[in-house]
Amino acid sequence: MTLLFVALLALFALAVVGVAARRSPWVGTAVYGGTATACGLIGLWAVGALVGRDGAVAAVLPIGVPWIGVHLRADGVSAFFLLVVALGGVTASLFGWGYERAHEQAADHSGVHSGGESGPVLPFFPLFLAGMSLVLLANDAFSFLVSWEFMSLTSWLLVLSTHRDPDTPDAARLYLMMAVLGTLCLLLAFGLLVGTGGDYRFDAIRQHPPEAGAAALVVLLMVLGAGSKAGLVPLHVWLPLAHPAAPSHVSALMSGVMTKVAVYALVRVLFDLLGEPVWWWGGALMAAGAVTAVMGVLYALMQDDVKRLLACSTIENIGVILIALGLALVFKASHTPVIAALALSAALLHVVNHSLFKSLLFFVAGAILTATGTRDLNRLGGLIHRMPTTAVLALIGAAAISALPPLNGFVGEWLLFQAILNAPALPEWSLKIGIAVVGAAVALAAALAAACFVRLYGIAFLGRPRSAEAGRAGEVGRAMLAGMAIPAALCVALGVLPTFVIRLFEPAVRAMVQAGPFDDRSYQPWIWLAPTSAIGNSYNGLILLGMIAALSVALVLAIHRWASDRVRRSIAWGCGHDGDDPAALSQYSASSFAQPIRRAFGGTVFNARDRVEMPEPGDTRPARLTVCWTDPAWAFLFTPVRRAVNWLADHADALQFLTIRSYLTLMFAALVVVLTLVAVVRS
Amino acid sequence: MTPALPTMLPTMLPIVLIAPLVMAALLALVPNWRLASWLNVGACAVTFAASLALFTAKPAATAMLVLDAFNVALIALTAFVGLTTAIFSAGYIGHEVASGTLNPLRLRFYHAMFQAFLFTLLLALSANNLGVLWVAIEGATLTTVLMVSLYRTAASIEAAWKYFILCGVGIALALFGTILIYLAAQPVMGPGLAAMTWTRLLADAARIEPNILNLAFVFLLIGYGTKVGLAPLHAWLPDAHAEGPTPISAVLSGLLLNVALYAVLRFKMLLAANGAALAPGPLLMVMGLSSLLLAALMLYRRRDIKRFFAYSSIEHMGIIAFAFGIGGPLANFAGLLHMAMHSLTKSAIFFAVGHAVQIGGTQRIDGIRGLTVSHPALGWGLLAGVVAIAGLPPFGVFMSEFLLITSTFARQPWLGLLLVLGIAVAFGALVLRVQRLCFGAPTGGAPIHGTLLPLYAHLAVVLVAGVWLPAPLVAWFQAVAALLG
Amino acid sequence: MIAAVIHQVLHMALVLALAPLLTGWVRLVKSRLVGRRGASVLQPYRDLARLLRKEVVLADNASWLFRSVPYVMFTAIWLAAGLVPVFTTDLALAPTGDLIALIALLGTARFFLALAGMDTGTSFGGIGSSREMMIAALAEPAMLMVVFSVAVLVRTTSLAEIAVYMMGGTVGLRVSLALALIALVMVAIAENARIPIDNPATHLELTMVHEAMVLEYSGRHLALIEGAAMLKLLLYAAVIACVFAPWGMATPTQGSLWIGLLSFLAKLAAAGAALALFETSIAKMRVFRVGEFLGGALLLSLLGAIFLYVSRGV
Amino acid sequence: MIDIGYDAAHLLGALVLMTSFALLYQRRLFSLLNVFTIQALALSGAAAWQAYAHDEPHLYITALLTLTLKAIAIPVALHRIIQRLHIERTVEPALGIGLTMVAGVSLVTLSILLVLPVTENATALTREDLALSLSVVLLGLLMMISRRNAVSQVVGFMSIENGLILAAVGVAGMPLVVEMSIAFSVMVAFIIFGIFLFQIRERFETLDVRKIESFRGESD
Repeated sequence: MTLLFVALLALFALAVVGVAARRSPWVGTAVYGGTATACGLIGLWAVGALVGRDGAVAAVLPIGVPWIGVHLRADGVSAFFLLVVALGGVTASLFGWGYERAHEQAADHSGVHSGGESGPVLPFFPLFLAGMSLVLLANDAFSFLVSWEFMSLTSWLLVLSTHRDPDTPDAARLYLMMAVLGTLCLLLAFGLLVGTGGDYRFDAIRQHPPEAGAAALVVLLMVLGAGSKAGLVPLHVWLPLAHPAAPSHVSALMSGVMTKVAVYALVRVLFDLLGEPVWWWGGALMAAGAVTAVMGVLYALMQDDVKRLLACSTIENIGVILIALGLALVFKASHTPVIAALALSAALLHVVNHSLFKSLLFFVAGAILTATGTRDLNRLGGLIHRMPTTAVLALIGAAAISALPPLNGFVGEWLLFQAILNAPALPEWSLKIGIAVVGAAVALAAALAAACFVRLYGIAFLGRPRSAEAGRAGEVGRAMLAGMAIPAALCVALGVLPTFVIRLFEPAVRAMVQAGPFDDRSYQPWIWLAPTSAIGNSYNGLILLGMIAALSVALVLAIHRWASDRVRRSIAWGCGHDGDDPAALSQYSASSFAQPIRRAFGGTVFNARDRVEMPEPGDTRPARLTVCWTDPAWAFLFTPVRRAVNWLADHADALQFLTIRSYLTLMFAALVVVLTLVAVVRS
Repeated sequence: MTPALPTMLPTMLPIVLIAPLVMAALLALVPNWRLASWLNVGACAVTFAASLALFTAKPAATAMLVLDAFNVALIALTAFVGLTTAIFSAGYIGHEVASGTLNPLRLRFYHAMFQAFLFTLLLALSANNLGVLWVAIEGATLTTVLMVSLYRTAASIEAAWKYFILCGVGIALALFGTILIYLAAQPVMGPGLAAMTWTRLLADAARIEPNILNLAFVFLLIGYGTKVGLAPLHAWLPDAHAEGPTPISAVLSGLLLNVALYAVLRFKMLLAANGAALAPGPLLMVMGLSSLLLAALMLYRRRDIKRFFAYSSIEHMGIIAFAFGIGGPLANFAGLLHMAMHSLTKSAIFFAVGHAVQIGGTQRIDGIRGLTVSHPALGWGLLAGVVAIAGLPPFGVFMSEFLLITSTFARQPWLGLLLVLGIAVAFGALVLRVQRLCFGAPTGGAPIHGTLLPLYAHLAVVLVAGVWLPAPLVAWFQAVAALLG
Repeated sequence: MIAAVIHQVLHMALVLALAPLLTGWVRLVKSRLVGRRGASVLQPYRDLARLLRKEVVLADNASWLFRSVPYVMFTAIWLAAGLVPVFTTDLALAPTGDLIALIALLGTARFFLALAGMDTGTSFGGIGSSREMMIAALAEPAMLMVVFSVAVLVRTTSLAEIAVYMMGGTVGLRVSLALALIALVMVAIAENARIPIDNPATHLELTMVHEAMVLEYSGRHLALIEGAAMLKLLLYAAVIACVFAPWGMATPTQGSLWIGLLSFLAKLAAAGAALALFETSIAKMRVFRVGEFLGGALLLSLLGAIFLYVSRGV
Repeated sequence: MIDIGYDAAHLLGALVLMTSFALLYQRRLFSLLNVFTIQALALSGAAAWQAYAHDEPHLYITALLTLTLKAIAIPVALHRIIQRLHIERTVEPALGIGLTMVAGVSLVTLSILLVLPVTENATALTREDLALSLSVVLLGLLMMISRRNAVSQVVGFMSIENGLILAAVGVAGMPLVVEMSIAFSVMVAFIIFGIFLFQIRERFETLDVRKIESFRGESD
């Protein structure tokens, strides 16, 4: 634990450095380097804790709520999530260092002073990481919520570092608002968990779990509270706005890591603090997850902004994780802990997977932004020629998030399906049938995600440049590439050797569902992923990768040996276009790529409409296609709420402009009413 | 028949009270405003030092004065905010004189009134006699009315007039309540001072006629509640905050509201100790919630920055009143903590707002933008203040709101929901405004007059309190929380 | 173990060898059904050979991705085909991946092909890619739901285990299996770009899906892609045969390889004939009606999964 | 002795209450001031009678203060202000006179309802006194909110204070502190009112509160 404390204190100290030395040229290097080191230490500690399996370690600090103190405890779950945070922290620091330097240089070149352009990132970056780590360590309600809110606060400030962008203030405001609403829900939930005694320790809550009604309410509030942070539909609206608004390495942390902290909150409360679960908790979680997964990916398909698209895709992945959590809960409630362990393993594996490839993809978005200055898909294109290394790494990320074997995304999906296929073991009919539907939703989301990332990669990296900036782009610096390469390598490694990771976080799973995913197997060959439950199901990423590599190489050699190997370059055939239109307007754009899917799904869900403005024959103006769609979450939830508050505020405002006599009348009325009440109550 | 009460406190309490009183008289005679402003600081420093010395004393109560767990922290808090406000004021009036808004004669009056106001507040806090308490609060009203109208602008006169009329009526009602308390206590305790003395009343509370206590509490709540700024009695508060000098806004929000609430709480203790009287909790809860919800909504349409934060004070007074209304050791503790934290935070915000208004040359929120860019120290200070008042960690308000919300929801879910709703609505408005104030393209580049030390001193205290509370303070608050029922 | 490896190698070679034959067979039957004589069943072999000999004409701005996709795609589909037992369930690669992995491998192939379609920056590639991904978005879940129905019955997703179980004959006729079969056939039609979803013979721009994506390919690259498409057709036929009609297949403990092989050839012939019959008797639908067709498949497969519980409390 | 004491106190208290009602239906400023003078006189009498009946000499001071300040000084000063500032001599009621009277009667009923059941231990005199003073306070408030004219609001405010004094003198042994504070507050109140009246005159050319209120706090 000492190592952990040192690392956390270092993060706080780095924030101070970031403030105190903000003028000095080496401060970026110091803060990002320090943060990477501290996160590395945290990660090492977490791995040590998971490998050592020496149970939970705890500490009490004499601060916080006076009669409670701050309780910290790290068990398997905490250690696992700490590892996720640390991984994200290391890569984001590395990438962020390069990213900020690149942006400073760009600002120096263009003659605009960077200091006036954006707000500070350095002090809040380590604090954000520290906040997330503390959430994972907290072992009493107060420290949990303080850290939770601190995490929101620092990330809000990080979003606001781009406050000169026209979109940022609204995004930041919505973000903080939703974050605080979520925290208030969590406050209420913990209020119920703690009861009236004021003993905020998790240990005390564990000993006295609430009775059924209160527990149900806690579940609801947790889903709302943690869900709003994770991006549960329809509470996701802030996410596609706020995540992209932050600098890219922060976006990566927010999307890749912070949403996982919300998942941790759900795991901690639903699996640990609430005691024995009831089956419908999991059912509700799965239903919410299914809606979130499908809606999230549909949102992503509608976006033209690279980072916004990635943020929407985060919503989808959170949905998948929630489905897995729900399954685990359902199986735990039905006393089949081994299958629950399988589902929970799927959830946790997807947590680490998503944190990896989403960080990677946000870094890619940052690299694109650095190289081209735009995030608009419709202004990109052809980057594979100008940013070759980034393009390879981005391809790994896109393939991984599309759940393609032999990468890591597929392993998570595979495990999840293995758990889903065990639905017949459940006693509840509604669940059996419901899980089939949820399975369809997962499959749909996965397939749509593949479409979404074909679109992202195809539009941004392939084809011809759609703007001069995209045509001039160049490869980004080494630090940024390294920041991208680490998660990309891990994506491959996890896909090929998933068993290692699943074994690594087995203590976490065991702590939550009291079983491991491989418990029924007496013998577990190390490279085969063959969990419990069904006969013969197994998967081997290593052999798959080996076979693909071997067959491909054999194929290439064979064809080049025995068939033709001549190549001639020519212009692409463009149906009469000579392939020389400089604006590359004849290419498919981001909107046109999404059109078939928009036609198939968007019409009902988003009320999406394509409007074509076709000029008269002879008119030389180009035809225009405009796509308009409405977000149901806004249309049916947030806009009405906003209108209601505005309406009330407008009407309450009359009270500011009354005459003194009217105010006296109010006072008099209050007095008379209260006196009458007293008279009535007494008689 | 009554044991003789010691007539003198062998402590620093007299110094705490006498220093401002003497200085009030003295400052009325000092023509040099620069000297006066530093004398003002000096006097406050003496008062604050003396108030710190009170921590170690355990004096018995006299007929007029008392020092107990309830008021000792509040006295120190008042003296501290008085000191920091005096420091802030020194820089603030420098700018006002430079811009020709105030002349030396008015400043003489201002400084004298400042000390007189502090005296009345400290007297009210340390009073052991209902009459003295009432006189002190009346005095506080009068001095602040005069200071609110200091600028002699049409708006400030109107605000002061509104303030005076509403609080005048309120104070009259409070006096009626005080008389009723005496009326209830007199048959039990006999005529004379004893029936108006806190410590005695509290000791004999169980024997006092509960029906008159009820009646009395209604008048006291409406009366002093007007000064607390509880809806629907709050109308004076936003205007008085907005139109007076900013140091006065800081002490109004930071101190006067607290002292008025302190008075209400003293009487609530009496009712709690009586046992047979109607529980005043529901009344406080209703007024607290309505203040919270109303102020939260009002925040959205405010264009004047000081009025905006004045409504935020109403909101927080609502939260505090609600906390004491729902009662119980946790909620009462939260309420006391919130009182202290709000006092420090809100006055810090007003310090920052004072500087921001002087820089921008306007009180309109639209006219102030991008403070973190143009004046980083001020902008981040203001941001930290608003973040703190919005109830975000790691500041102290978070801890009190945490304790309050968690304990409320377990007991009264619906009330907990309303409370959370109000906080959320208010939060929306706060974020909306603070982002515009602190971020975006800056509007003003004028330098800051005076030091930001008071702002950061308050923020530091609030920050520390958010993560660590000293044990004696906790013990005091817990003792009072138990008494409040 | 050694036997399994030998079987696997044989199996891989067999599917590679048979794939063009199946395509040729389908074309021949189609021709005969519409009254043409049609080309020989061996014509696809000749086509591929010719393409392999030709030079590749690459678009100016084609990237390395464009050039490597044919190999990746072919490998992925070949590997996927290697996972489906055709004449014996005793395959070395069987535990490497199950039905889900198979679907994902096909997804990988599609993913890269769609990317390749966008690489040259022409509008046709984009049309093809976007439509292909839309079709896949519905076809893939439908296929997974079929897997779900089958797996719930059999308690496994391993194709070898499914085949063994189905041969056991304890399953009997089931509504859900029928629904799943229909859904799977619909998916197979869509995935292999057959009528009514797509027309493998057309090059009419506005209706193309698969052909639009590969429009820029030529020479050996095109040969690989065509070969992969043929493999995919064979693969689907094999999957349907393996799950719904595994009879005759050898297992590690019993059955003859020769019988397995012969029965597989017979099944292929039947499947090809059925496909040809179906294609000639139906018209191609508009691209945007494809969603309804596949949505129907998805619903059918979901219904199949739900019917499982109705017909017998599994 | 006690009966007489009771009756006299009752009588004087009732007179104060009656004048409160009378204040409510005055339409002219000067007659308003006259009625207020009568109220102050009655109050002063009540205080003096209590001082005599209960042998509490300090109440004589209260009586004297009330007499000099409220019965003489303030009415005279207000007269002069009205004349000097050429204030409209008629009072514009915000609430109809009839309605005001109905409200007044309801308030008195409420006071009696509140006081009668609750003071079983107190003497009858105290109870009476309390009911009366509560009514006077509430009627004073009613007066303040039912008039638009600043002078009548001042009168209403002072009528509340009269109710307070009536209550204070009715309770046996109330320490002097309170009366002093009342006197103090009345004096200060008057001074401040005076300042305001002048400044309001300076700024708004009228004493009508409505005009002041048209100036809104939220300028934009």
